[in-house]
Amino acid sequence: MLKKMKKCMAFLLILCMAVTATACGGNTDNSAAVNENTASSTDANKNTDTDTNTGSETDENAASGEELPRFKILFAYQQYEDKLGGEFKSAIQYLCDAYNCEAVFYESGSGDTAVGNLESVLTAGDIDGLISVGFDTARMEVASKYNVPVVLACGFPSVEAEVSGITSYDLFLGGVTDSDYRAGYRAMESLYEAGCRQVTYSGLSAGFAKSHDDRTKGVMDFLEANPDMILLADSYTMGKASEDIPTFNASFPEIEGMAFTSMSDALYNAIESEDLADGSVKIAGVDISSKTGEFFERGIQVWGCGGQYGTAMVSWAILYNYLIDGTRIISDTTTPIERDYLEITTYEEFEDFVKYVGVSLPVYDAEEIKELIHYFNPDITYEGYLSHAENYTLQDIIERHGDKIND
Amino acid sequence: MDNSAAITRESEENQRIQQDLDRKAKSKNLLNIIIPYIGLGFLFVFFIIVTQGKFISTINIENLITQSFSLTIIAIGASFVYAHGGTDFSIGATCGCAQLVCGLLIVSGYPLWIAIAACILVTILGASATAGIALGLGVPVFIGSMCVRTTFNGILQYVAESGEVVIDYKQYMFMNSTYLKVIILVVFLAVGYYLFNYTVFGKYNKAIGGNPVTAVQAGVKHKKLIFAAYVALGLCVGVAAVFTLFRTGKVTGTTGSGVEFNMMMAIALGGFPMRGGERSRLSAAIVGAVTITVLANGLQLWGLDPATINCVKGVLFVLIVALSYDRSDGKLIS
Amino acid sequence: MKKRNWKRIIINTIISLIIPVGMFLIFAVLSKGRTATVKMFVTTFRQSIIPIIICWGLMLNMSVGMMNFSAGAMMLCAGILGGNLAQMTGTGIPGVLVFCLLVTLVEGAITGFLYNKMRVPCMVLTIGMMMIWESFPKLIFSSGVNLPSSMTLLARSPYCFILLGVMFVVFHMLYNKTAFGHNLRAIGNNQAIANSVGLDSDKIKFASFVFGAIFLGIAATLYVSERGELRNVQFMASMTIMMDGFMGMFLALFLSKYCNMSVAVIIGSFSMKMLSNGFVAIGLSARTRDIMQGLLLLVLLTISANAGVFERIKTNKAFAKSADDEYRKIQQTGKSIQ
Amino acid sequence: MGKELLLSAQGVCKAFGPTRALIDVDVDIMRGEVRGLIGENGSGKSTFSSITAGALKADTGKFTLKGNAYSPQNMVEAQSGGVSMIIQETGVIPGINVSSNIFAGRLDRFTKMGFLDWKKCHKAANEALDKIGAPEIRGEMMIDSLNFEDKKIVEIARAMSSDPDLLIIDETTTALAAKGRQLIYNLIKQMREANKSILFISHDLDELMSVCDTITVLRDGVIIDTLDKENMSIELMRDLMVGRELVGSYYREDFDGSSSDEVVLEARQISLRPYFKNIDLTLHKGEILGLGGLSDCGMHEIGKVLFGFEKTLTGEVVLTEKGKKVDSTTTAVTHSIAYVSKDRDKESIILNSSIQSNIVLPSLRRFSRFLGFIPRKSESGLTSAQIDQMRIKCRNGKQLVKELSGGNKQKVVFSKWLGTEADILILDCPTRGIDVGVKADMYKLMMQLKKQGKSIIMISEEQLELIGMSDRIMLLKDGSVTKELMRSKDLNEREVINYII
Repeated sequence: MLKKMKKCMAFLLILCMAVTATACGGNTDNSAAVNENTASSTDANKNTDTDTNTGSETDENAASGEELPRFKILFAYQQYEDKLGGEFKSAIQYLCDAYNCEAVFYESGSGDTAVGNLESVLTAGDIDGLISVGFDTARMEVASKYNVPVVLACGFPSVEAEVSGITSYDLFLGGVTDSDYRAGYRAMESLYEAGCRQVTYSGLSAGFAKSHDDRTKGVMDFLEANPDMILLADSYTMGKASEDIPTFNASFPEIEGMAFTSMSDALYNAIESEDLADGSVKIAGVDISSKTGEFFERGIQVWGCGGQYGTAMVSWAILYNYLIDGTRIISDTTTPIERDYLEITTYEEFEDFVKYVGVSLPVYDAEEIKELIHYFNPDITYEGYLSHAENYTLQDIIERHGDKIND
Repeated sequence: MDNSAAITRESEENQRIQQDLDRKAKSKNLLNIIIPYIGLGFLFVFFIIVTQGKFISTINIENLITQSFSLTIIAIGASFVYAHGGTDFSIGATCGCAQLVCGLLIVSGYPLWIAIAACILVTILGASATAGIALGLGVPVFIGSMCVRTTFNGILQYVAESGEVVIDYKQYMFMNSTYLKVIILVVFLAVGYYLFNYTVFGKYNKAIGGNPVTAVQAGVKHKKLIFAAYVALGLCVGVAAVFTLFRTGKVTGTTGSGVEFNMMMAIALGGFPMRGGERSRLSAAIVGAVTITVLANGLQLWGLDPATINCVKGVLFVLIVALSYDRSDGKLIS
Repeated sequence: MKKRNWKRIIINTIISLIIPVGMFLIFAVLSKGRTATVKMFVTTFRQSIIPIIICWGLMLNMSVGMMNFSAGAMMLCAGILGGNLAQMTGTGIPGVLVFCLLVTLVEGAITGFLYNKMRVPCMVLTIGMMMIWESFPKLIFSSGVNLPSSMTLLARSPYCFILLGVMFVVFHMLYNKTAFGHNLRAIGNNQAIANSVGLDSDKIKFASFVFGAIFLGIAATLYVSERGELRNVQFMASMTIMMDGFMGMFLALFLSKYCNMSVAVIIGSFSMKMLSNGFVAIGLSARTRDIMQGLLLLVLLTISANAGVFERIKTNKAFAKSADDEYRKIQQTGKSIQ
Repeated sequence: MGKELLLSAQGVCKAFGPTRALIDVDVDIMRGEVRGLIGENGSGKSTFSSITAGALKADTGKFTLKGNAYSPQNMVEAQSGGVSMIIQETGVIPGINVSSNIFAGRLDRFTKMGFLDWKKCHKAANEALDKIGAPEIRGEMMIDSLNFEDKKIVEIARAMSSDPDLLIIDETTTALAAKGRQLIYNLIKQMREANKSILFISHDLDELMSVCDTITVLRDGVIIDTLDKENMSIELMRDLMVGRELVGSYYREDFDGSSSDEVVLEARQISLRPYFKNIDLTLHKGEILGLGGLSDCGMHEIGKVLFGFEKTLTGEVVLTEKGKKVDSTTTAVTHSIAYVSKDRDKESIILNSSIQSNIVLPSLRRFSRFLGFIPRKSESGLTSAQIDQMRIKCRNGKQLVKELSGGNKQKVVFSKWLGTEADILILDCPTRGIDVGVKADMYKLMMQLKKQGKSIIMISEEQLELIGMSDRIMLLKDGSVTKELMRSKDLNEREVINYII
C-alpha cells in the first residue's frame, strides 16, 4: 500500500512541477514580480510580447519612461477568459508598460471570496493602486486597511447605502463607468424603431456583474415606457443564452426581435442554425464579435456597441494622477464619470470599429492619456475629463490617431 | 493472545516474527494518525517557500482565520450529515436566501438579533426540507437537495433582481472582529467535537453510516437522527451566513453560490469517508476546510496568472488527496 | 409464458412513458398548444441530444457507483483543444470529431489510471480532475476556440440525429450485449463478491472510464459544433454543462426498472428538457421559472421514486384482509367444536 | 484408487497485520481423497482454503498442483487450474441472472466477436445445474428470485461448472438445510468415484466422521494432527481442536420442558406478505421456545416481526406485563428485547467499525447521561467485560470486526445483546457456522439465561439443536404452524422432519 502511495505521489509531484514551471516560466509578468527566482526568464518574454502587442511602445519609454517612478497597479475583473477581459488586460498592460508601471491582474471573485481574494492579493505584493471592475464597501474597507487607493471602472453602485459606504473612504478616488443603463435602453429602442414589437431578452444572472444588471434595468424600463412592445420571454442563465434561442424560437414563432446583454459567436451561430437569419428577426446587443459585421451586412442586427475598455484606461489615468502627484480628479466621488459606448448601427461603422478599436493600438494611445494626467498637463480638470468622455466616438478615435493605424 | 497460542508458538523465530509484525502494526497506526495532516503540512511548507514567508506573516494568519471561518463552521455541521452517508447540495442556495432575509430585515430597521434569528431559521428550514424530502418522499438526498437548491436559487434571484440588498457596512463592523470570530469558532469546535465523539447523536450517526440495518436493529430512531443531523448542518450554515453577510455587506443574486461545492471539497480534502461510518472524524472535515482556504489564499499570495491558478489548484488538490486520503477500503472504493 | 411477457412489456412501456406523455399534455394545455407543435418537439429533442449522450457516458461509471464530476470539464477541454487542433491541421469536421474523441480518451485514461492507483472515491478524484481539465486549455488556447460555420455542420439537423442513433446502438450493445456490460453490473451490485469470484474490478473500472470518454467525446464534438465557439470557463463552471445530463440520469435510474437503460436515458433526458422548455412556452418570467422548475422536478422524482408503492400497499391490504377472513373462520370452527 | 499426489502445500504462512493466521502449514492431498479440515473459529481453516482457491495470497510457502508449481492470482485462475471453492458466507451477486452468476468473471468465453451469446451461456449454466442435480433452477432466472438455499446451490454450480480436480467446501453444509446437504453428499460421492479430491471444512463432527477419509486438525494457525479413518473419534477431534477437555455433552441434559406460565411476549394473529399468515405465539418467562422449519417457511420473518423490525399486517405483538405494543425496534430494545439476525454480516454487525462500537451500540441509550453524554469508561468497561466473558479472540476492542473470523463475529453479536441485559432474546440461527467450542459455550449461555428467568426464542434450521435445547418447539411449513411439540426424551429428528417437509 505504501509503495503504491509513493508511486502516485511521485507521479503527481512531476505533474505539479510541470504546471508550476509553466506558471512561472511561460507566463505574464506578474508572477515575475512576486518570485524573483523566475524573474529573468519572464523578463525575457515580457519584452517579446509587449513588442508584439504595441508597435509604438518602445519610443514611449524613450520619451518619458525612464525617470518615471515605478508603480505597481492592481487590476481586478471577474474573469479574463471573455473578450472584454482580454481587452482590459492588454489595454492596462499597454499603459503600464508605457508609463514604467507594473500591472498585476487577478480574478476578483464574488461574495466573501471576493473580500478574501483582495486581502490575499494585497498581502502578497506592495500594491500602489487598485483599479476594480465593480466594487463594494467591504472591499473598500480592505483596501483602506492596506492603504491602497481605488478607482472603480465599469459598474458604479446604484444603491444609496453602498454609494455612501464606498465614498466615505478617503482612498476612494471615484469611478468611471459606461452608461450600461443607456446601452440596454438603446438596444430595445433600436429594435422598436426597426419595427419589432414582440421581443425576447437574454441577460446574465442578477448579481454576477453590475454592468449587466444595469443593462437589464434599461431594457425593462424601455419596455415599461412602451407598453406596445411585448417581452415574450427572458432568460438569465449564465452561458446558456445560445441554448435558449431554439427554445424561444420554437415556443414563440411570432418573435420579431431579440436583445442580448452580451453578443457572442455562439449566439450568432444559434440564430443561424435556427434559420432566424432570414431577416424575419432583428437582433440588438452589447459587445462586438467576429460575426457581428456579417449580421449587420445582412441587416439582421440593428444595433450593437462596444469599446468599454476605454473606460478602464481613463480609470487608470485617474489613479495615475493620484499616484504621481496626489492629484484628485474627481472631487465628488458619489457620481461617476459616465461614458457612452461606441454604438454601431451600420456595417460601415462596424468596419471602422474593427479597424480602430479592436486592434493592437488601444482607443487611447499613451500620448493621448498624457493629456489626462496633471503631472504632464497641469491644466487638466474634472470638466476636462467630462468633455473627454463626451466625445468618445469612433469619429473621435479616427481623428485622434487614425493615421497611426496602418491598413 | 490466549495461552493456546503460547504453546504452539514458543519456538525462537516464531516469537521473533511475531514481534516485528507487531512493530510493523504499531508504525502503521502511527502513520494513519499523522497522514490526514500531511497534505496540509505540505501545503504550508510549499506556500511558505513560494511566497518567501509572506504566507505566515501575522497579517496573513489573521486573514486565514477570517477567510476560513465560514467554511470551517459549515464543515462542522456537514460532518454530521456526511457521517451517516448523506450529502446536501442546497446549502449554497439556502445560505444565499438566508442572507437575503437577514439583509432585508436589517435594512427595514428590525433589531439585529431578530434578523440573525431569521437568517438561521431560513437555513434550518432549507436543511429540514432536504432531509424531509429524502426521508419522507424516498428521493435520494443527492438529487432531492438539487431540487431544493434550484427552488431557493429561484427565490434568491427573484428578489435580488429588483436590486441588491445593501446593509450599512460600517455600522456592523463589530461583527467582523477577528476575536468574535475566534470565540465563536472555538465554541462551535468544542460543541461539535463533544457531540460528534461523546454523545449518542454522533455515535448513532456514525453507526447509520456504517450499516443502517444494524443501527435500526439496535433500536436507533434513524429517521429522527438523520433529520437532526441536517438541522445541525442548517444551524451551522445559518451562522456562517450571518457572518458572510456582515463581511460582504450586501446580498446579490449570486450570493452563496458555490458554498456547497466548497463544502464538498473540504470533506474530500480532509479525507472524510464519503460514505460516513466509523472512520468519519470531525478533525478531517475541519482540516479539509482549512486546507481549502489555505489553497485559495496561498495561490493568490503566490501571485500566479489567473489562468494558471485553477490548474495549480487542481493539481495540488489531487496531490493532497493522494497524500492524505484513507485508503483502507482498497479496491472496494467507489 | 410468452403471453405474460407481452402483458408485462406493455405495462412497463406505459409506466415508463407516463412521465413524458403526462408532462407533454400538461404543458400543451397550459401553454395553449404552443408546446404541442412538431417544431417544438423536434427542437426539444435536438436540444436533449447532448444531455442524452453525456448521460450514457456517465451511466457507465454510475453503474459501478462512480460519479464523474469532471465530465463537463472533460468535454470543455476536448471541445477547445479538439476544435483548435482540427483547425491547425486543417482536417475539418472529421478532424473535430477525431481530436475531441482523442482528447476525452486520454483524459478518461488518465482519470482511470489515477483512480486505480490512488484508490480514493471517484467523486473526490474527479472534483480534482475537473479543476485540471477546466484550466488546462487556458494554458494553451487562452481565448478558447472559434469554429468557422463550415465546421459546425455536425450539430445541424440530420447529422446530429444520425450521431445520436449511432451512439444509441453503441451504448445498447455495450451495456446489454457484451461481457463488459454485465461485468459492470456485477461489480455495481456487489463489488466484494464480484472481486472474490475473480472479476478484475480495476480493469473493468478503467474500461468504464475509457468507454465513458467515448460518449463524452461525441458530446463534446456536438457541443463545440453547436456553439461554434467555446470560451474557457472559471472554476467549477463546467458543472452546469453536465447538470442536465445528471438530472436526466437520475430519472433514468428510476425508469430503468421498467425499460431498458438505453431507452430510459433518452426518456429521462428528454423529459428534463421538456420541463425547462415547457415553462418558457407557458410564458413564465425567468425567475418564477426557476422556482417552478425546482418544485416540479421534485414532484417528478417523487413520482418515479415511489412508483409501485401504491400497488404494494394494495396487495398488502388484500393479504391482510384474506388473513383476517381465514382467522375468523378458524375462530368460528374452533367455537363450534367446543 | 492410485494414491497419487494431487495438491501439496509446504510451509504456508499468512499474516493479517500483526495476527498470524497460518504458520508453516504443510498439507498433502491425494487423488480421490476426501480431506476434512477442522479447527476452532479463527484457527485458519478458511484462510488456508481461501489461499488454496486463490482468493487470498500466501506470504510464504509454496503449492504444487498435479506435480507443477501453482500460485493462482484469483479464483478464476484457480478454477482453470482445477481448484474451486464454495464460500462460507453467501457469495452470489444480486441483480443479475443465474447464468452470469455461475460464469461470473468467465463470461468472455461466451462472446461471439465481442457480443454475448446468451443461448450458449444459459445452456452451459443449465448443464452445470443438471449435473449437480438441481434441475429446478434455470440459468435465465434472476438470482434475487431464489431463496437463500438455492443461492448456495448456484454457488455450488459455479464451483462445479469448471469440473475441478479439487473442490473446497467451506462450512457450506452448516448453512444448508436437508435438501442442500443431500445434494452436496451426492456431489462428494461422484467426485470420489471420479478419483477427484475434496477439501471439506465443517463444524459438524459427525458429518465429518461419516464423509471424510482423513481429517487435519488446525489450531491457532498451526497443524496439530492429521487423523485417518481408524483413529478418528469425536472426543479426540474436539479435544485436539479446542486444546482443552470438553466435559459433559453439548446440549442440555434435563428434559423438564415446564416453565412458569407467566407470559412475557405474545403475538396475536400476525401476518407478513408473502411469508406467513395468522401466527399466534406466546412466550413464557424462562422458556426456550424453538421455531423450526425449512429456511423458506417464514420463521425468520416471524422473528423480525416479533422484534418490530417488520410491521405485521394483521394483529399485534404485545409485551404482556407492560401491555406495550412492539411496533418498532426502538420500543423493542428499550423494553429489553434482543434480536440476533440470521444474516450476520449484512444485518447484525457493522463490518467496517471496531468491536467496541459494535458491542456498545444497543446499550448507548442506557449509558447516555446528561445531554446524551456517554462516558468513555462505561463503553470500554462493557467491551472488555464482554470480550473476556465471551472469550472473543482479538487484539483489543479497537480492532475492526471485519478482521475477525465467523465465530468471533457471532460472539460479538451475542455480546452486544448481552450487554443490554435483555429479558427476551430472539435468536435466529444463533449457532450457524460456528465451531463446537463456541457452540457449547452458546448453549451453556442459553441455559444460564434461562435460569436467570430470561426467555428465549430460538429460530433454527437444525432439528438436533431444536430438540436439544428448547422447552417447546413450534414447527412451521409454508407460513403456518403445523405442530407444537413439548420437550421430551423420546423426541427425535425423524418426527420433527415429518412436520416441516
